[in-house]
Amino acid sequence: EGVLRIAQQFGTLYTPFHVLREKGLIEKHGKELGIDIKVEWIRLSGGGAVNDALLSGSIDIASAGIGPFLTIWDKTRGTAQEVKIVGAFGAQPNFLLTNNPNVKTIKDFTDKDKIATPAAGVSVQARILQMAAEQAFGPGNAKKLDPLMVTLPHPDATAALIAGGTEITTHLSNPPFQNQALKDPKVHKVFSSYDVLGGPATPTVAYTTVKFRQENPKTYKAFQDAFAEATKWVDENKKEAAEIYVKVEQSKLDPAFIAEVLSDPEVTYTLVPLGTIKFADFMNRIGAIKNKPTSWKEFTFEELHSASGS
Amino acid sequence: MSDTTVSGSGLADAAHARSTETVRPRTEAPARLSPRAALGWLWGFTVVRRAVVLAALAALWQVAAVWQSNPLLFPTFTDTMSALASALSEGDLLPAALASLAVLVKGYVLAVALALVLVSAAIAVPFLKEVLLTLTAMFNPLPAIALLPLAMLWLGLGEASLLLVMVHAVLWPFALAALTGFEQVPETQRLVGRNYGLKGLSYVALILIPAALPSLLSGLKIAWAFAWRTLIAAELVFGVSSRAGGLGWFIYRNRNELLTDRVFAGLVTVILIGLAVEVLFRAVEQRTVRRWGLQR
Amino acid sequence: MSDTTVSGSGLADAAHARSTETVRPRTEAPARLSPRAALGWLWGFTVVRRAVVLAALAALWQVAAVWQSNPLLFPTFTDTMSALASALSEGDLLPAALASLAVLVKGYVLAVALALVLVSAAIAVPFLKEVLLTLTAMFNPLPAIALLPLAMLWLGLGEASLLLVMVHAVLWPFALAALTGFEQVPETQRLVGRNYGLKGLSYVALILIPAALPSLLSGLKIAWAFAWRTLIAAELVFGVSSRAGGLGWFIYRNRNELLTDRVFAGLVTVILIGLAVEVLFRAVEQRTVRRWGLQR
Amino acid sequence: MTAAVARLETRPQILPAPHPAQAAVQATPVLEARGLTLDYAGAKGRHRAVEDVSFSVAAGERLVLLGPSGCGKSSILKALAGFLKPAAGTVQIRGKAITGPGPDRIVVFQEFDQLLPWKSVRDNVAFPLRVARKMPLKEARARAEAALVKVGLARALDAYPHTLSGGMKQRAAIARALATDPDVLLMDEPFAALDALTRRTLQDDLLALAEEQGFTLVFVTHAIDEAVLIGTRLHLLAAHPGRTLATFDTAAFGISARGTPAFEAVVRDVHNLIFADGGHHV
Amino acid sequence: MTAAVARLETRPQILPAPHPAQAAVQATPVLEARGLTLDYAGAKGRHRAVEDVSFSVAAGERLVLLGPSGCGKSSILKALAGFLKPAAGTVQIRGKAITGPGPDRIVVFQEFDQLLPWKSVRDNVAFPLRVARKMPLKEARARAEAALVKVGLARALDAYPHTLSGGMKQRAAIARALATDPDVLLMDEPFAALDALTRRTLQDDLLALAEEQGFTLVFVTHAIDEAVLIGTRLHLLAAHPGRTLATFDTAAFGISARGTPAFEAVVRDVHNLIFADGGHHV
Ligand SMILES: Nc1ncnc2c1ncn2[C@@H]1O[C@H](COP(=O)(O)OP(=O)(O)OP(=O)(O)O)[C@@H](O)[C@H]1O
Ligand SMILES: Nc1ncnc2c1ncn2[C@@H]1O[C@H](COP(=O)(O)OP(=O)(O)OP(=O)(O)O)[C@@H](O)[C@H]1O
Ligand SMILES: [Mg+2]
Ligand SMILES: [Mg+2]
Repeated sequence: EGVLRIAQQFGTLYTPFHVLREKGLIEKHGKELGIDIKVEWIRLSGGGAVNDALLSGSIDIASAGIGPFLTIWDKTRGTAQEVKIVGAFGAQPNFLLTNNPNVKTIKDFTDKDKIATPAAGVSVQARILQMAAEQAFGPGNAKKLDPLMVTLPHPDATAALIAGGTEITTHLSNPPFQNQALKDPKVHKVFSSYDVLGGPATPTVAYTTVKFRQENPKTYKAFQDAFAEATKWVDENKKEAAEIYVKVEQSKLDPAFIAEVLSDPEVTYTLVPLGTIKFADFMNRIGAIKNKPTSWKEFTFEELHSASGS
Repeated sequence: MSDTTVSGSGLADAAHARSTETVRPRTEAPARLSPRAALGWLWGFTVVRRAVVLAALAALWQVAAVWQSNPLLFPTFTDTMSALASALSEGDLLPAALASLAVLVKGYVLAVALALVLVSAAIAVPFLKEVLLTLTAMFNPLPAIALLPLAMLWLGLGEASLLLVMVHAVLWPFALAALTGFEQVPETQRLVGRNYGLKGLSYVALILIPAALPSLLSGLKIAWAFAWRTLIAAELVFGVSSRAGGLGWFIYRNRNELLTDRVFAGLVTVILIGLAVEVLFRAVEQRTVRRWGLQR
Repeated sequence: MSDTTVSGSGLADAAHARSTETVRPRTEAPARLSPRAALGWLWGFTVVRRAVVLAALAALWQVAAVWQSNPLLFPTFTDTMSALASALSEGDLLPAALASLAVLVKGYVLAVALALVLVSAAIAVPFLKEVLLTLTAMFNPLPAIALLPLAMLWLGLGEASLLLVMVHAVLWPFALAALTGFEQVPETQRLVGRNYGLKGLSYVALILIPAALPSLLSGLKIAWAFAWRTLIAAELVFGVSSRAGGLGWFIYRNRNELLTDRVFAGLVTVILIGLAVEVLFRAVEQRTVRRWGLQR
Repeated sequence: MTAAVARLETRPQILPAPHPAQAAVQATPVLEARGLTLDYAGAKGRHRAVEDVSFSVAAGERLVLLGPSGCGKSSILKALAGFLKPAAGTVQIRGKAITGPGPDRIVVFQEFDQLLPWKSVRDNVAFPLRVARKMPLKEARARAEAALVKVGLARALDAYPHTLSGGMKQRAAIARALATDPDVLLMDEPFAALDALTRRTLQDDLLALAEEQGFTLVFVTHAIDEAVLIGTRLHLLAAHPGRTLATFDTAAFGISARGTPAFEAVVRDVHNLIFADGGHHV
Repeated sequence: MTAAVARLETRPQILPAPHPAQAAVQATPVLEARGLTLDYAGAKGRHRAVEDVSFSVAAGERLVLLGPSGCGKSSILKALAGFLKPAAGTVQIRGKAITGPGPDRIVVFQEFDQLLPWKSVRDNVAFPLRVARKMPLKEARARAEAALVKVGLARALDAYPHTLSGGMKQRAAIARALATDPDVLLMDEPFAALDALTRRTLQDDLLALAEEQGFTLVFVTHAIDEAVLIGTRLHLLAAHPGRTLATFDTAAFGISARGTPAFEAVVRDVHNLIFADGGHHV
């Protein structure tokens, strides 16, 4: 109790955490519950590193994509290290973008096109593409586009897409990179992850171990409340949230642009996971996880169960 | 080890430590052995000593892992071995390892050849040496990540870029080791070569390379290790279309799926290949620099 | 360059190439200079030659970048310089560079000291040498990623883990270079040390280290470069607790915001530090191994 | 044979080893080799360098090893210094087996690279004083300078070894050994690279120092006149493998004897003994 | 001075350089040094090793450089070999300035480490035959073996240099030089590490070979009798810096002269001349 180590990754997705941090919300909610909480922020990059940090007990709250989360949930289920979702970072779409004018649908790709995703084959983005492939080409064809996939981090892929002149013609992107890329007239959208998952989806979640919640109920509650408050605040104050993001991140990006990203009508701010069960089903079907959850509630903490997630 | 039992100080030390013992036996087993003597005799074989070291490390690993009891982060030795066995039998690991090795050897040979050319030029022309040293000082500390955009622009994705990154990893350190080696060649041997009219390439090949062989071999070993490190890291970040993954990809994929025992199986494969290469280097050293008395 | 103008073959080469020229001037300018002679005189200074090399590289970069005209992937030299200037003036870059340097130096010193201890032990006891060589062969090719889970498990996040990864990066290659250097020390010098009763540490410090200094310096240079490479890569994965990010984080952050000119500014900083360290190494070499005739 | 040769044995008499207690009563020799055999292990098995060589050197004696190139003189010296372990037989110092090198037996090696390249000539000479005699820096340097002036290297005090000529290197090594004020001195062809004049001066200096300090000396040379001059005893060796050929007592010939007819006569005797083996190659 | 000394100049006569056309008419000397001055650049400025030395060696002549340790003998030899560039004056071979080393002038160095450690003794000797004389491997090896047998190294053909004794290394180097059948041979104290017997045999061999092949020789030694025996002319040098002291014509003394009273007399003359400088250190 009283100490909270939070791992945060890079990007506008995590704006609620920026707000949380800047406004001292955890400390505030801690005080309301009668404890002083010392918060430590740790920057990590990549779901693998975040999972390792959580498993080794180096952090208490992890934040990563739904893919890495489901992986660790699958592996720790029923053990002392079992993890569950505390809350999601809102629903945000991932776009498949291309600068190849001939590509209108996913069926138009040829061998000349290379599709960049982070961690080809295993990242959230790669899974989305595989789901799209399954839907387009029929069951069993989930990996049909895998040969076109190449591993490239978002910034490099975005730069390649905008700049042109490389083999990378397509990118399954992420905010704010997709917002940046779409500003370029040469780049257009092929599909959104919302199309694939059949509605809004939360690609990123915050999670912790069941054990931590049991052993630190007050700290956990303070975080949960603060996270909820921050998410709500972001939803209501996008412009100020953008400024906070720029300040905390010491970003060189224009706050107006961040505000634009945050105000995207497709983005909704909610702690409740959306589209996750579909994702989990898919991962189970292709063998990436062994457990098949029957409901999204199986891998989230009770606090969220009253809401209608998916 | 030197093949001279009477190699000066080394022997003197040994004599200090156990002046009553006889010289360590090498090939012929004593006709009749006490159990202790038999152990001593076995101990005389490098293979045996190696095996003991490896077994001790494995035991240490097992104990640490069991004690830590966190299989998702640190699987036991036995778990890793069974994962290795299953990965091998599933035909997953071997092609990955071979794919990596193929790229590795290509990049390594390319970089070493390039380094030798550059260093030879640097030896012949003082100004080029300055250029080489400047380039090395500049580029050697740069992480591969720095080359990514340029490699992509100019070489596209795929093997060419991977090779560029590997050459970058290997070229500079090996060039440094080779240059130092060449510059350490004793003056007299240099003069002998010149005296017989050797110049340019034949001077490098017939005098500098054999005379600097200890430094070159040490540079090759270091370079080999860095080729591996870079390849595995680069396969993750860069240039792998998901079809033809190498060992790095194997490790990364399994790490992403938290199949830690398989991750360690991949790492053990790297270690085993490293040991095999070390045996090779050792054999070369035994036949060259140690035989020639250039290195003890 | 050697400080002996008459250093055997080198001079003979020079004599071949321009037997009518006089020896390159070093300090005093001729009283009266033709423009050509003035250039030749300037050319005699290392600083000038360096500057010319760097300027040439910068020009090359500029031309390539302008021709490529793809600022998101490959900014021009001038853009990078202005980004560097603004990053410096905003007080962004310098703290990051200093933070990285602090960790770097710590890890480097730690690893080098550890390597010297291990190698000294290996030199004294043949069996330990075998152990060291086996360990090096095993661990040297392992990418840092392999250590990550264990580092986190045992040391948590933060500097300790970062140091572990850096020590891993530096320890093995430097140990290899040092071991080779020690084993190359001429037999007679070794015997002289023993004759005066030197043993253990004092033998290593007073005989082996100075005699093997060329190899040690080359090992230190290689190790330095790898410390940088590893640190920058590790800062991304290990991240940073609280605000204090290093140069790796600076690069990563700007890369994520597609500020490629600032990414390159970060890389240029790495390069500049590399050059500064090279100058330092050069000065040490000049005062030691070249002065002693151990290296040309 | 002239009368000047006090004792000449074509085969040395190997005395049975005295009982330890007895030996202690007699003056124990400073250095003693008994049945010394030295092997080098090569790629194709062992190579016998020295076989069954015995001698003993009493305190203050000067034993000269003389023999053809490759007969094992340097190897014997290295065994005495503690660098080589006998394959058979024993080497002892003051009755105790030699188990390793030490500053009680200072060695001048045959090789030119025995100076430490990273030290100036002065510091090279001061080095053993510092590490083996624990002398303060200033005193060691002063002493080094004096020794160097004596061997004619006053101009090269601050030079690094690689800038010296062959003979200068050897002289510096000699100065280094003599400056340590050694108890036992082992010298391997120290004057081989020196011109007649320098050599003569250094021979005189060495003998004067031996008189003065009374150190025990084992000296390797291939110059017969030098051997007769320096040694109180000559130990002649034959090659393949190194065996004892004969020993001579030459204690009678000091500096003053140089060039006397008796001196020349012994030189000629030894010469004839060596050359009697035939003019063929060794 | 005895009559045996044909010419003795306390200062050599430096003749004005002949006009090139004229020189071509006269027999051009094989090697010629005129006003040769050699400097080494050190940390503290230049160090003058040799100053204003002139000599010329005609085809088939054998010039011996004799002088105290550090007087610049090796430096002069290195200048002739093309390794050192004169600070002033010229060195010429057959009338052309020497600009670099080459296999037309085979050198035996003073250092023990001149054998290539990565080659067996046989291959060391065969090496220049292969690279400079372009001989087929088999022939080169056969020739190398013959040369090695001649210097008494028949037992060490397959040994690597680091397993040889000092004298054996030098003999191998001598064999290597002689096997190349050189036109011009530059030898730096080649016999310094050798015992009396071996040295004598090799001196005889060298002279016989010189008769037979008629090579031009520049030979550095510090042994006066060797100088008189080997040389057709002696060039005496003084040190600090190296200057010409005198030249002697000793062509009259061949192998057969060894030990004759006339021979001994010249040796004594040279000895006296050197030692006249005083018994003090150089
Ligand atoms: N390190 C070594 N390894 C193998 N054999 C060696 C080694 N050193 C010497 N030998 C051999 O031992 C024998 C004796 O060598 P040693 O150096 O003792 O001769 P030496 O009498 O000193 O000769 P020299 O007068 O030429 O110096 C030689 O046959 C030589 O080849
Ligand atoms: N590489 C060098 N750098 C600087 N000075 C040198 C170098 N080599 C020789 N010298 C100096 O040049 C002078 C002549 O040396 P050189 O080797 O020619 O003498 P030498 O006549 O061959 O002596 P020795 O008989 O002792 O071999 C000496 O004073 C020496 O210190
Ligand atoms: Mg010897
Ligand atoms: Mg010399």
